[in-house]
Amino acid sequence: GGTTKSDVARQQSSAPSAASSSTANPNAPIKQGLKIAFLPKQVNNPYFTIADRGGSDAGKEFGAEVKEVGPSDANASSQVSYINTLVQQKQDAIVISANDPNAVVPALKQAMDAGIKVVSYDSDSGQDGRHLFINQAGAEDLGRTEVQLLAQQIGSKGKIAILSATPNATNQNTWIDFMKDELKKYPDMELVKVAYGNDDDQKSFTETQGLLRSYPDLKGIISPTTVGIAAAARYLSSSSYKGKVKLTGLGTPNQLRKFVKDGTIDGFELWSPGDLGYLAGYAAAALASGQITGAEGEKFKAGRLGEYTVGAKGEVLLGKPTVFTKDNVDEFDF
Amino acid sequence: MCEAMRMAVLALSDVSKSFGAVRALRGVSLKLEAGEAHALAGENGAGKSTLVKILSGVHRPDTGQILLNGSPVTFGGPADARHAGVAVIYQEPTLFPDLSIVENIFMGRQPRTRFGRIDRAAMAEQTGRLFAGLGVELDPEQAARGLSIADQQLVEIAKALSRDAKVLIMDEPTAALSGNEVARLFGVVKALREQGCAVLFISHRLDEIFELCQRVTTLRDGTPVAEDLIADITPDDLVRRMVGRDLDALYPKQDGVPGEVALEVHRLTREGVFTDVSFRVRRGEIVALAGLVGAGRTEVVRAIFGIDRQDAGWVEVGGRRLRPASPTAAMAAGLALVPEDRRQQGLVMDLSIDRNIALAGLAEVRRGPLISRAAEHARAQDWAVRLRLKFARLSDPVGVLSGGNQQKVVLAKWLARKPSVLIVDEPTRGIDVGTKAEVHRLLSELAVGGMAVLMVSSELPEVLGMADRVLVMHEGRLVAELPRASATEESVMSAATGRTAA
Amino acid sequence: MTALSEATPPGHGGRRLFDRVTRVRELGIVLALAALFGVTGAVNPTFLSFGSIRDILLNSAIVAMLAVGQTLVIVTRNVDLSISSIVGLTGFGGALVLADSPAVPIAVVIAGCVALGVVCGAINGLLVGVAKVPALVATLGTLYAFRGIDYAWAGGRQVNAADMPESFLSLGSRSVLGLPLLALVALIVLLAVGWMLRNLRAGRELYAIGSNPDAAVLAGIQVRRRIMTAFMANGALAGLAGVMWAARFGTVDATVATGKELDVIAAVVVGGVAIFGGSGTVFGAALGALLLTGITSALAVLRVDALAQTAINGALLIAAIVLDRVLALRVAAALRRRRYRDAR
Amino acid sequence: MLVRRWESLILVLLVGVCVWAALGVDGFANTSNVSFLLLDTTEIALMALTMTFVIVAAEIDLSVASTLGLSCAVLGWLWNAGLGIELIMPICLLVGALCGAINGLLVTRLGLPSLAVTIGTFALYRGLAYVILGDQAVADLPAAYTSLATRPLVPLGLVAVLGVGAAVLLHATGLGRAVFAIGANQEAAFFSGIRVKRIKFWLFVAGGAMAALASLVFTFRYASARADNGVGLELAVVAAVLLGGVSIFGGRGSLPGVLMAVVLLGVVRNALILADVANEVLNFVTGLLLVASVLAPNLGALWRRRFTSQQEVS
Ligand SMILES: Nc1ncnc2c1ncn2[C@@H]1O[C@H](COP(=O)(O)OP(=O)(O)OP(=O)(O)O)[C@@H](O)[C@H]1O
Ligand SMILES: Nc1ncnc2c1ncn2[C@@H]1O[C@H](COP(=O)(O)OP(=O)(O)OP(=O)(O)O)[C@@H](O)[C@H]1O
Ligand SMILES: [Mg+2]
Ligand SMILES: [Mg+2]
Repeated sequence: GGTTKSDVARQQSSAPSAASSSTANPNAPIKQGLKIAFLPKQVNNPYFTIADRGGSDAGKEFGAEVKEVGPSDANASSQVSYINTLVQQKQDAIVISANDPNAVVPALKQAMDAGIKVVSYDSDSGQDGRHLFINQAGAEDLGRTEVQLLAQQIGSKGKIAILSATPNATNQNTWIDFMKDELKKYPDMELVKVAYGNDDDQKSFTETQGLLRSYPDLKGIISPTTVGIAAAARYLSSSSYKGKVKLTGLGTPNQLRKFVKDGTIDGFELWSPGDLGYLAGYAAAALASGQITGAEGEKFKAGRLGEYTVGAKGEVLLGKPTVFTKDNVDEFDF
Repeated sequence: MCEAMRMAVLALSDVSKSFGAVRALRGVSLKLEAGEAHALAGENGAGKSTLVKILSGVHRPDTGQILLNGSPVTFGGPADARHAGVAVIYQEPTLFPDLSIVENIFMGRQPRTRFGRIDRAAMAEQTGRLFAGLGVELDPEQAARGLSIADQQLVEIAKALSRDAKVLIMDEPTAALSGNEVARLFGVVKALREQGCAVLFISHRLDEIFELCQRVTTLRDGTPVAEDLIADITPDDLVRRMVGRDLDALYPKQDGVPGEVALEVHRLTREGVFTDVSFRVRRGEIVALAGLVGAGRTEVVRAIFGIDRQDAGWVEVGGRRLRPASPTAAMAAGLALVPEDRRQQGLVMDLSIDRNIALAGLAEVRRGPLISRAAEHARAQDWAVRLRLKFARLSDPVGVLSGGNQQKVVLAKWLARKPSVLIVDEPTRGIDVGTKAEVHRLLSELAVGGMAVLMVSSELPEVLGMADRVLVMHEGRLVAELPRASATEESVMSAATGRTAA
Repeated sequence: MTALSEATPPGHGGRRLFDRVTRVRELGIVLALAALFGVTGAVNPTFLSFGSIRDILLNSAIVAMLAVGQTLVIVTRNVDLSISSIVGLTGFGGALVLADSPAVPIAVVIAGCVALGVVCGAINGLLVGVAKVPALVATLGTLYAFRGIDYAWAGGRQVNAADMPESFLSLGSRSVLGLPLLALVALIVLLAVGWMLRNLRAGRELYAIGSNPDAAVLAGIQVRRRIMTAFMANGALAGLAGVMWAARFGTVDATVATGKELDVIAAVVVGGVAIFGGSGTVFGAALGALLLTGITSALAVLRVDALAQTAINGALLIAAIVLDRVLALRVAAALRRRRYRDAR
Repeated sequence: MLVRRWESLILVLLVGVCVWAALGVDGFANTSNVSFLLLDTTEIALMALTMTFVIVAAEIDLSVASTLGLSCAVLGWLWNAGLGIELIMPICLLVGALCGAINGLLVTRLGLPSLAVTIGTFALYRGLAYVILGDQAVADLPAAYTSLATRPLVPLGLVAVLGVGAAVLLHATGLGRAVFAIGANQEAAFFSGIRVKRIKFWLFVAGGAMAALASLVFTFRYASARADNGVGLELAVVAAVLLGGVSIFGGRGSLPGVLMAVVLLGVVRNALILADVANEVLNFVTGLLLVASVLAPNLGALWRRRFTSQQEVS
């Protein structure tokens, strides 16, 4: 007896969905002195450091006070206490990359009730816990292009594996689903295993080794996580598999420059994390200034990046990721 | 001998030492001379061990000086005293349980080869010689863990003797030993003394003082009361100096009437330790379990009380079989065991005196589900007075008590339960003569009052003075049962050494 | 166990048995290792290939070195939880210096990292040895504190392989005499520390301190100094491990080695080092490290479901401790029975 | 005596920090913030209660956070399977107790050191959580419960009731006495007829069950059941217990001290975050607090020793 899953489902379907009642004024100027807080998954993580720096660059442009706060462990629950303190501090907007999309929702809802605008970036929170999601690249796009990249490199043929972060990483799991789907188009490519390096150097190393040992005829590895791809590249470059097993995925040019040049990696992709933060900063300011409310079709200007349109479910797409190869990798510094 | 000419190797001059409110030593002077064995006598808590610890650099005196060869020195720690040629046997063994006996003996001063490497061969060879001299039959490579108290004491002795010390200090080295080992120890110590070593000896066994020493200093409540040449005084004089009054009979044995069987041990065996041990103890009876060190007496009483699991046989209390390996069941049946190692097994050093006494009877100091502090306190107060415990406050941790007073706390803890069968393992180890008589009277009274008492003791006079019957063990077997009338030093010793079959 | 039941001349039975028992402790791990390699090799022969063995040695080198250092501390009845933070600090610091000041010779950087490790160890040693803060508390504190310094220093920066000189990175993968350099370094450290622990007074005194701290004072051992030394040596090894980490992984940021302290302690414990001090060898600890990294590698190779790996890892860890314990109990029982037979 | 002094030290520190934060930190002294910060300590406080018993008994349990994770995973899995939440909750408590029982059995029956055992089960239980729930996150939990858990009165009431109960149990009953005795000298406790193994076993069981209870609070509070719930919480719990004056060697400590330490840590964190102190400083301060709290009394002793020039050997 008692309350079961189906009870809850029934209740929810009958409950009216809360709609934002306020209206947007596209011509409102961006308010001065806005207080915007970036809450990344983890501070001291180089990726987020770059992204949040993009955010504070944006802040400087429109005269806002931008700060970065957050836990040092990428922990689902530790973000919640930060959200609560941000509410106490009466920030105008919170820009968050959620460790656990569900766990942060109740706290974010309270923040929204307190009049704080919430933008998620990089990793979305539950839809009713934010006004906008700045999507670095369509999950579908990323998943499919990575498979396509690898397919080019190995001639669309052979066994491949994926080296992901933790089994619970939401982003990674969505991308992997699209990769699997895209792979249906390549009948000669076989995904033999999804390994998890837990975003830990040592574990990623060991997992890469394990993949190569247990599948001696492996042709390629996709690692859609920066820690994983760096570890895998490092291992491959010092092993006899260098150049024979192709590696692609998501990484920063600085991290992988050496490996692109020495032939370990032919190509990999990533969006610009700085631009992501920059855009999120503008989106937050636009919300806080009343230019937009987060409804589909609204438009706002994001400084040097130009104009963006809010898509379905409050998503704003940053743009297509850049593919980095030997030829262009030196043009980037992040 | 002219006083002025006495040249002390190590001396204390007007030393005082307090621990908080407790004044352990007051204005003590003492001279240890080359070639002389000096005894230190005094009741429990008189300050003997404190004095030892000052001489060995563990404590620093509050006032007064230590003189080495006539000139003042400061010992910053035990290492300094050691460098000055002072070897110490502490009252409580201080072994490293994980290390082998050899390593224990040489720790901190292992012989080394030229490259600084430890010379194991030299260590083994020296240990062999030492053990031969002391008649110790332990395997030097064995780990010290699990050694009986007596064996630990022997290792401590070997450790101190191996040092070629100028001063040898022994704080109750014989408390756990039986006659044989004591004789051997004295042989070695006498030889050392004759070679010019100064000896400080502490014991509550007066006969030992009179056998080994030339001079005795008596402490009472931390104050020196007398210094005598042994030749000038009698044991009774010494007792009077220590206690401040004359003592009654040392073994105040009252004759009780044995009642029904309270404890029956039936063919108890624990492989490798003791075999086929059967005996009975009746109400109103004191039965002594005698034997040489290592005969297995402690192991037998441990198994009876359920500390160790027996491999065969059983124990009955009041006609009912005990569940094996359960001290709780044994206690419920009315058994009590005063263990031989009070520090490890008898007491929780960090807990206060009253809590230690209540520990074996937590169910008896309750009001409803909660512990009553008042009941706990009353229980402790009662027994502290009866056993003449020397303490500052009942809420002090038991660890600050002197050795003998700690032993009294263990006794109090078990007597407070009013057991029907009391097992005491070396009940008077480290207890001063005055209290010893007290404990003996108490045991005797309890027996007369209908308690069954099983006493393990390595002190032959105690065994002969107290027991209604003597059971003798040899190498894990019961070899003789001697009624009080026929129990003599000779008969017990010959059984204990295995010379006669039962 | 069969080796134990063969007849030994009476009188010396106890002693020989004792020798054997001590050897059996490490033997248990060796057996476990053999089983691990045997089973995994049977399922997937490539696990036993030269390259694979080389990888496993490389993987375990850093943990093994940390385990050796940790053993020094644990035998004194202390523990150092802060090593992962020391590795993080020195690993990131070393990499940063290499990246920002290419003029500094690599040898100087390595020495600097070791020195930094020694300083961290000395702080622990002061807290534990002199100020008498329980080691678990003190090093739990410095675990947070050192990592805090590391974060502050890094400020979110990452040092990448491209930023560091190739000659440094190659230290992480180069082989000398067929053995990976890092494994060789770990082996030399292991042998040296093992020898010192067994044959030097200082080494034996560490065991004495762990076995009975009070008695160690009475025996005139310089307890404070020895504890300081143990922590500093451990810090030095952690510092060395930090540079090794940077050379091996190439990409380092402030989070390097987070949480590795439990792995290291697990290795030490599996290696038969008593957690309450006084007994155990560095060889056991190093074997423990090898076993644990071996298990991780084997699970990866055996195509075990990724989600189940953590659980299996934990189960195997417990199995190893239990096995070790059961062996020890049986040996003790055999010892008692033997005494019984001798007595008859 | 030491314990008394310790508690007052922590209390003084706690009051001091609160006064400083109330005066100097914007947004600290208002009910919603205080209830947030107290709410945030709920799970740690719950687990610290039983951890105190375990550490006083001279053992340790590093697997509590993993037990919490496993219990969350079981909850999510059963919920997905369609079971009623009122039925799932007792099952979770049972699972937690079972985890504790495994720890307890390994420690008491095989005589293994608990540090080693619980490092093993730390990995095992977390691993099982992943096996059970995999990479799923279960979030559609009944609102009745999730809102209950975010209302400060309910979780805090739970902590208060259990806290008082635990304090009475530890400080005023025979069981508590026995636990202290076991921690201070296990052999002497055994010789006194205390059932050392049995008591230790049940302490571990209670620790596991309490972790499961904490997992329920956690799950409902965050409305999210995942296999990685509560990662790393064990160190926070141990740190709080140690800061509360419990001796890591057993035999010493007090529950009020521990609860005050839990709150102290929570207040310090909250105030520093509110004051926009960087995360690295936060870590540093946590570590410093831990060391300093033990160091302070010790330094006093060191100082005194300098002057009375005596070296104690206990
Ligand atoms: N570390 C300490 N702290 C507080 N008091 C102490 C300490 N050590 C000894 N005392 C107290 O000092 C007094 C002398 O103790 P000491 O151990 O010297 O007696 P003793 O003569 O050796 O007695 P025994 O014959 O029982 O061994 C006792 O009252 C004891 O309680
Ligand atoms: N826990 C133990 N582990 C291993 N051996 C032990 C243990 N306890 C005692 N022994 C050994 O068992 C033998 C019997 O010891 P036990 O203590 O029973 O003798 P005892 O007759 O009581 O002598 P005493 O009490 O006078 O030392 C001794 O050789 C002792 O070294
Ligand atoms: Mg004494
Ligand atoms: Mg005995």
